[in-house]
Amino acid sequence: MSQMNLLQSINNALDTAMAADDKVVCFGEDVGHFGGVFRATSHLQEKYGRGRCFNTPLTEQGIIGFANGMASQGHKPVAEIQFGDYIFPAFDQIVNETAKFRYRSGNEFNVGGLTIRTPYGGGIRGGHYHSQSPEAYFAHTPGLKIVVPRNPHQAKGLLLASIRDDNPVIFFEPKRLYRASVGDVPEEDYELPIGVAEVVREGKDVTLLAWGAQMEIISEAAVMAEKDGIDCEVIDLRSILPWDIDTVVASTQKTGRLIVSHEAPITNGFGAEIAATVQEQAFLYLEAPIMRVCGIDVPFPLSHETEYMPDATKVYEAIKASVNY
Amino acid sequence: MSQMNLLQSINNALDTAMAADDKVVCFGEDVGHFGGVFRATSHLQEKYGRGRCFNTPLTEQGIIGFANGMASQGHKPVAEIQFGDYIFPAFDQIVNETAKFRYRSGNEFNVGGLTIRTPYGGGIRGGHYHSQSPEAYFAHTPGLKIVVPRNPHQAKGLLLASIRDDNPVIFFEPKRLYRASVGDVPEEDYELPIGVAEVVREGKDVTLLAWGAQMEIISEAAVMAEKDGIDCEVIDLRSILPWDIDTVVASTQKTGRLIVSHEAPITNGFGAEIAATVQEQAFLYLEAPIMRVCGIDVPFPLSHETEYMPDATKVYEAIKASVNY
Amino acid sequence: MSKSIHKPGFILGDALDIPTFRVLKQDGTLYKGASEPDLDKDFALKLYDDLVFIRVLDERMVGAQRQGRIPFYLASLGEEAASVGSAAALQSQDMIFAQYREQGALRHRGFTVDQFMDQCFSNERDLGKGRQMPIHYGCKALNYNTISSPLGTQIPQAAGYAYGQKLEGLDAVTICYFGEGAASEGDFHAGLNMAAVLKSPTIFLCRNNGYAISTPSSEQFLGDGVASRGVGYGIATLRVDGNDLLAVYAATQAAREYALEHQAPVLIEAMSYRLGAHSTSDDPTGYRSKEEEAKWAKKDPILRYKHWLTEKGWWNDEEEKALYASHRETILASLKLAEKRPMPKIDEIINDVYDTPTPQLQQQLKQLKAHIRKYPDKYPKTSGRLDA
Amino acid sequence: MSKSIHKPGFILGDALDIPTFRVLKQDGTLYKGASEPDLDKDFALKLYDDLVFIRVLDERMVGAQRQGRIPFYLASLGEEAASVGSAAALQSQDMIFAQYREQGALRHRGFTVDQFMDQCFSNERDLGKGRQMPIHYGCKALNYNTISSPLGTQIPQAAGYAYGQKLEGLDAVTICYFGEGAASEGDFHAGLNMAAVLKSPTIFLCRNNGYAISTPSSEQFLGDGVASRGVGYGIATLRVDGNDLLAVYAATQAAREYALEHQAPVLIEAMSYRLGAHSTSDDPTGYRSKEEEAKWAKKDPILRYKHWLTEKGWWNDEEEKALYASHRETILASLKLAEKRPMPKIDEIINDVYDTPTPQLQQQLKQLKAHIRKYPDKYPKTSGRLDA
Ligand SMILES: Cc1ncc(C[n+]2csc(CCOP(=O)(O)OP(=O)(O)O)c2C)c(N)n1
Ligand SMILES: Cc1ncc(C[n+]2csc(CCOP(=O)(O)OP(=O)(O)O)c2C)c(N)n1
Ligand SMILES: [Mg+2]
Ligand SMILES: [Mg+2]
Repeated sequence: MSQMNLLQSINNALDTAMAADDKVVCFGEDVGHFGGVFRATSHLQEKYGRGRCFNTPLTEQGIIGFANGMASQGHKPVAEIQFGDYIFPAFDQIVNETAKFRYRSGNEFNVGGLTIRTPYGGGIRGGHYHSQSPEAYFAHTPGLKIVVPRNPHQAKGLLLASIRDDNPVIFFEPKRLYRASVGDVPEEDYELPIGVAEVVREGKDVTLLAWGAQMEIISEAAVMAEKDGIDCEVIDLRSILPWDIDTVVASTQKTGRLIVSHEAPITNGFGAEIAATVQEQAFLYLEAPIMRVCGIDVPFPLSHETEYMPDATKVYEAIKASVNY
Repeated sequence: MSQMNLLQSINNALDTAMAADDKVVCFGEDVGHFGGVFRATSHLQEKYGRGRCFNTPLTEQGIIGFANGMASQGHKPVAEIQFGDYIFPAFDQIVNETAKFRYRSGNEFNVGGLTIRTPYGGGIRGGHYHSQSPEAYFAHTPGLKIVVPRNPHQAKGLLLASIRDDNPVIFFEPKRLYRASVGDVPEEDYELPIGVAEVVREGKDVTLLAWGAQMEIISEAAVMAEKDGIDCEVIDLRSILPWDIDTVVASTQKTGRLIVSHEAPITNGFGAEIAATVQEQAFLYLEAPIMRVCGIDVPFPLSHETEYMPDATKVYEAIKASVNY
Repeated sequence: MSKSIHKPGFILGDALDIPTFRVLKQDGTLYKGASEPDLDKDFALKLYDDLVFIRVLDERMVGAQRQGRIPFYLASLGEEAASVGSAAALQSQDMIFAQYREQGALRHRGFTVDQFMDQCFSNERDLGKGRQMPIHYGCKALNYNTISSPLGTQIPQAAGYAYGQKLEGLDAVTICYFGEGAASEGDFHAGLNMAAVLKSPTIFLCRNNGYAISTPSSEQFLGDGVASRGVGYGIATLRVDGNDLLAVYAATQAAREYALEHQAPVLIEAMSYRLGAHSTSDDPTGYRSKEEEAKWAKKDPILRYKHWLTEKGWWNDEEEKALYASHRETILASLKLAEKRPMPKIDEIINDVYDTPTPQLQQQLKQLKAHIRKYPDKYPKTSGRLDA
Repeated sequence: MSKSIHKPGFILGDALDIPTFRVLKQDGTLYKGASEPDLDKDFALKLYDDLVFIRVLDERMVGAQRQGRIPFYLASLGEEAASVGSAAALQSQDMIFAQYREQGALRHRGFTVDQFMDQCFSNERDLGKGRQMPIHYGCKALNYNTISSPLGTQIPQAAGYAYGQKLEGLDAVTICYFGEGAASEGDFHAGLNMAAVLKSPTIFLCRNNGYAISTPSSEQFLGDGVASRGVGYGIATLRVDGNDLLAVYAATQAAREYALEHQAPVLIEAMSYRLGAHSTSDDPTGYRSKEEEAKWAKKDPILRYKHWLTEKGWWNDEEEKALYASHRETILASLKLAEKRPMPKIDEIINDVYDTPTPQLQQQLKQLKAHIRKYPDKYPKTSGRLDA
């Protein structure tokens, strides 16, 4: 075990993966010599050579196109998109190509080796274009897996699992936590399961559900609610696609109440899918409507970031509203 | 009034808009001399010249980038994307640029004049890449409006409103109905409201909600259910963004039951947002969970298209399940 | 560092005037100064067989689409030499990324008549499991990456594929075909620039056939065609007469050598003409003249190659008739069988979305099957075989 | 039709060797054969004022970021001549689409010191209503389209904007600035090709400053820089010394004339060097040498221009000191006021998403305000002014 921050644990996971399998290759803008603008790929070029860790030209569609090709050839590319906000030029390569590669070819070819890493989320005073949480844009796409870790330990285990999963995975990294989140991380190689949620706190009154950086917020709200005698169950979804319906439904059936929280705008965010599915599968158990505490329907604002954020007080108010419904 | 099919009504709307306002300009791949691969822009180049109706090079990101620029200059570009399946290379221009142009500039600049027209949907034996219904990908994006007509009369009125609306609008055209849907269309200039749903059939037992080509399907299911004595209310949402929450909630409160149907895969489709919102706003009125009859979570398949489609029998079964819940 | 000038002066689009490499005249004789690539008789005849097979196949399948037997088809009429000639210069370990009009390359690699038919009829033997429209072929065993409709996406993919081959130290390149229309996509720019900078041994072969559906190349780009862009990327570039099989063959052979030796990409622009409609959904009379078509029909690449074979004494009229007749027969026989084969079973609707179906997908399939059981007549093609 | 060759031969990346247009030597004298553009004394001094203002502003704001007063800043150190010199050759009706390192062009157009400050401090007077990070300026009155972070997106937009101007028959062009890194984006390809084919009077000005954050241009592209791509698009192209204000001015003037006369685009590649960090988030010591930086520091474009002014007898040391002092003072005074101004009211969070807020947005604002009222201490910057 060592103490690592989230960035270090990601760097460590990449190092572990590259050491274990020479098919693993890391690239993206500024990823090579410099080690990435956040330094997630630090020292990998030194260790594994320019062939396996390198800068690309500044073209996200090219990065993912190139990665799709490498993956279909049998490599395991780990492509970095510098900010989640800049993943959209690669949207066609991801949604029309990556996601459909195996299906359309009848499994003659696949890009299962591909992992796309990208920092997402607010809290760094980054405004419109350094703050978005684009997971829901991909969640409507069969063929992709989507994973979001909440802390350094989770990050290493989930990233190793993503790289080795025989399906393309988009791995969203909560950049607000890159240096802020520090914890014990095993030095050895380990994987955490994709598609499985984790109940991080058991409770009986209300289920709180989130992923990534938002886990801190709902956990804080759970503590606030505890003082009012409300006992929250807190779940980290961890994977957006495929998502662990059973765990979430079971918890909701137990508590009768579900609150989902994400930073992205509320309309058609992934909270919508969760609410739609759970109201169907837990209908007779619900004692209050499923509530969503999310960003409002505006581009991510700079000066009103504090107001925009689905913070702990907002989640706490929703908990009370749910209990008092 | 004349009898027109859906394509003719769209062509007529474009003609009407271009005649009324010389700031309206139409372009896209094969849109010029040839009039588009579906012929929606037939004869417009002859009538209005090559300056106002023209072919572009084969680049969707360029088409929308160019259109954003023209719109910010004060023109009203009507850009065609040849198939909805090919809109993804333009995703960045739409989601990061079009949608945020006004907000990010504090209203110094806007692209309110922009309309993006694109055919969508299955039913033409088109497989993965000529069948998708991508509306939900855009529905998570504040700043966009999204409109889908169900027949020729609606198409003309909604397209004219979209072109003149001072916000960017994506106008999805149900290509399966291009020639199949024929009806009376006024020759004169008229507009239908954006953001307002239409109750096309009143009923008291179950609310059925859809848009575009799927309206035929749910209407057929309503007729099937009628034979069982089930009285369905049928609503055409017409606008996906902004959507008419009040009408849908009011109807659901009345009937106590809601079934939403769309062709796109179910997970995080726009049906998710509708179910999430309505379960919250009509919670105490619901007598059954809100149900979604949608595509399954696979790329649009060619040979199993019939099986994939959320057809009338599937909607009919959902109606019975809802009533018998 | 570039040299200095002290008066502002523009470099214009005609600064490069890239010549066209030609070997064969239309009458089958060689241009002065040209030399024949080294093709032995058997191989030369095999190439002719490929050309004729594709021409007959295209004709037959356009017919099948008109009869409503398949929903769509897309012919390569007039462009057969570009794909057959280039594929012939490659090795079987070289990967092919095609656009959709390169059935010639696939045939050359050994795709069987049944495989073509099974794909076009989306039946249960289709390697693609009936999931894509006709002509979206793919075959792992033949190193032919499955075709995808969105244009240009294969271009950076090919660069990445070749990079992977290079990392493994393989004696192999990747060829990437695309039209001059697709070359306007952003992915073209990304793919060529990345291949150049990252030194991927990729042969980019642009089929410039004058049109992208109705859009003539004059409305697609200015400048000196697609070839002139190669120079901007620092990519070795060559323009070739795409209707001249021998020139295409020699050019591709040179390109392969160059790519391997320099571990770097090459761009070939093959000048040709789409003699037929864009696809069975298209009617070119709306956008071009019969005269223009007739002018190009005279440059038929198959005839040109046949004249060369005849000149060499390797071919005669009798063999010609027999070859066409035999291909017609094989193709028709295969077609009749393929259209009777059942479509893939309903279980295939959820396979291959992931490596193994997720619980959600299994649930969705279960519900779908239950529904089909309730309404078997609505789903005649699958309802009879739900449990088989 | 292009000429024929009969042996396969590649055209290589060095086929075009595009020269660099220079007027001024570093010592302020002219190159032999060069001639001065026609700048009168007042205008020449106004340009110097612009250059110095920007240099002082950048220095001050980098400091403000270090002190934690603003979250981010991005300087144009070493590249001031490229934006000031080009903007100076335009007319006020010409639209500017910038990347983010062209504060010089904006200053030249008349953006005030307070306007710069209000944007950087995201206060209620910011024209952009505090919604974007510092340096994302925009100003309708000055025809400066608001800057957007996603790279390259402005390139096809500029082509479309210019096309709109052309349709209206205006005596105006659009200039579009971008870095050599951004030129790798697909939008670059789309924008230049569309401008060429659709004949948009657009001046594409690439600032080639050697780096895209840490990535040197040698890992961005091969070939002869960005200029050589222009030829491939059939666009009139010119390379200029970006540290030579007079050359940039003359080149842009020629480009504007060309664009209007031919109703067609022009590509200018301005060769320069980013003397400072990429932004306040960056530290270049991780990826380049002090020697390299020192070499370029000697080519300082502001010094070069000052030497020219001095040579002409238009400038002296006293004026120099006074100018720096006065800009420092004005900027500091403005900064202090700007940082005290309140941020935009909370209502602005929903304005301008659409032309008028939708009912949903109004509802969301209402709920947000109610929440802020409940927790005023959590939202100190807006809670005091909810109803004002
Ligand atoms: C991204 C994308 N946009 C549009 C289309 C529709 N489309 C199919 S083929 C075609 C023309 C392609 O022309 P070209 O690349 O020159 O190839 P050719 O058909 O001439 O062989 C178009 C526009 C598509 N398939 N993909
Ligand atoms: C689409 C996109 N990808 C990545 C980034 C992150 N980014 C910001 S600036 C930059 C480098 C730009 O280099 P260049 O275009 O040469 O301009 P310069 O900074 O040198 O002026 C990068 C990669 C971005 N803003 N947008
Ligand atoms: Mg073509
Ligand atoms: Mg740069």
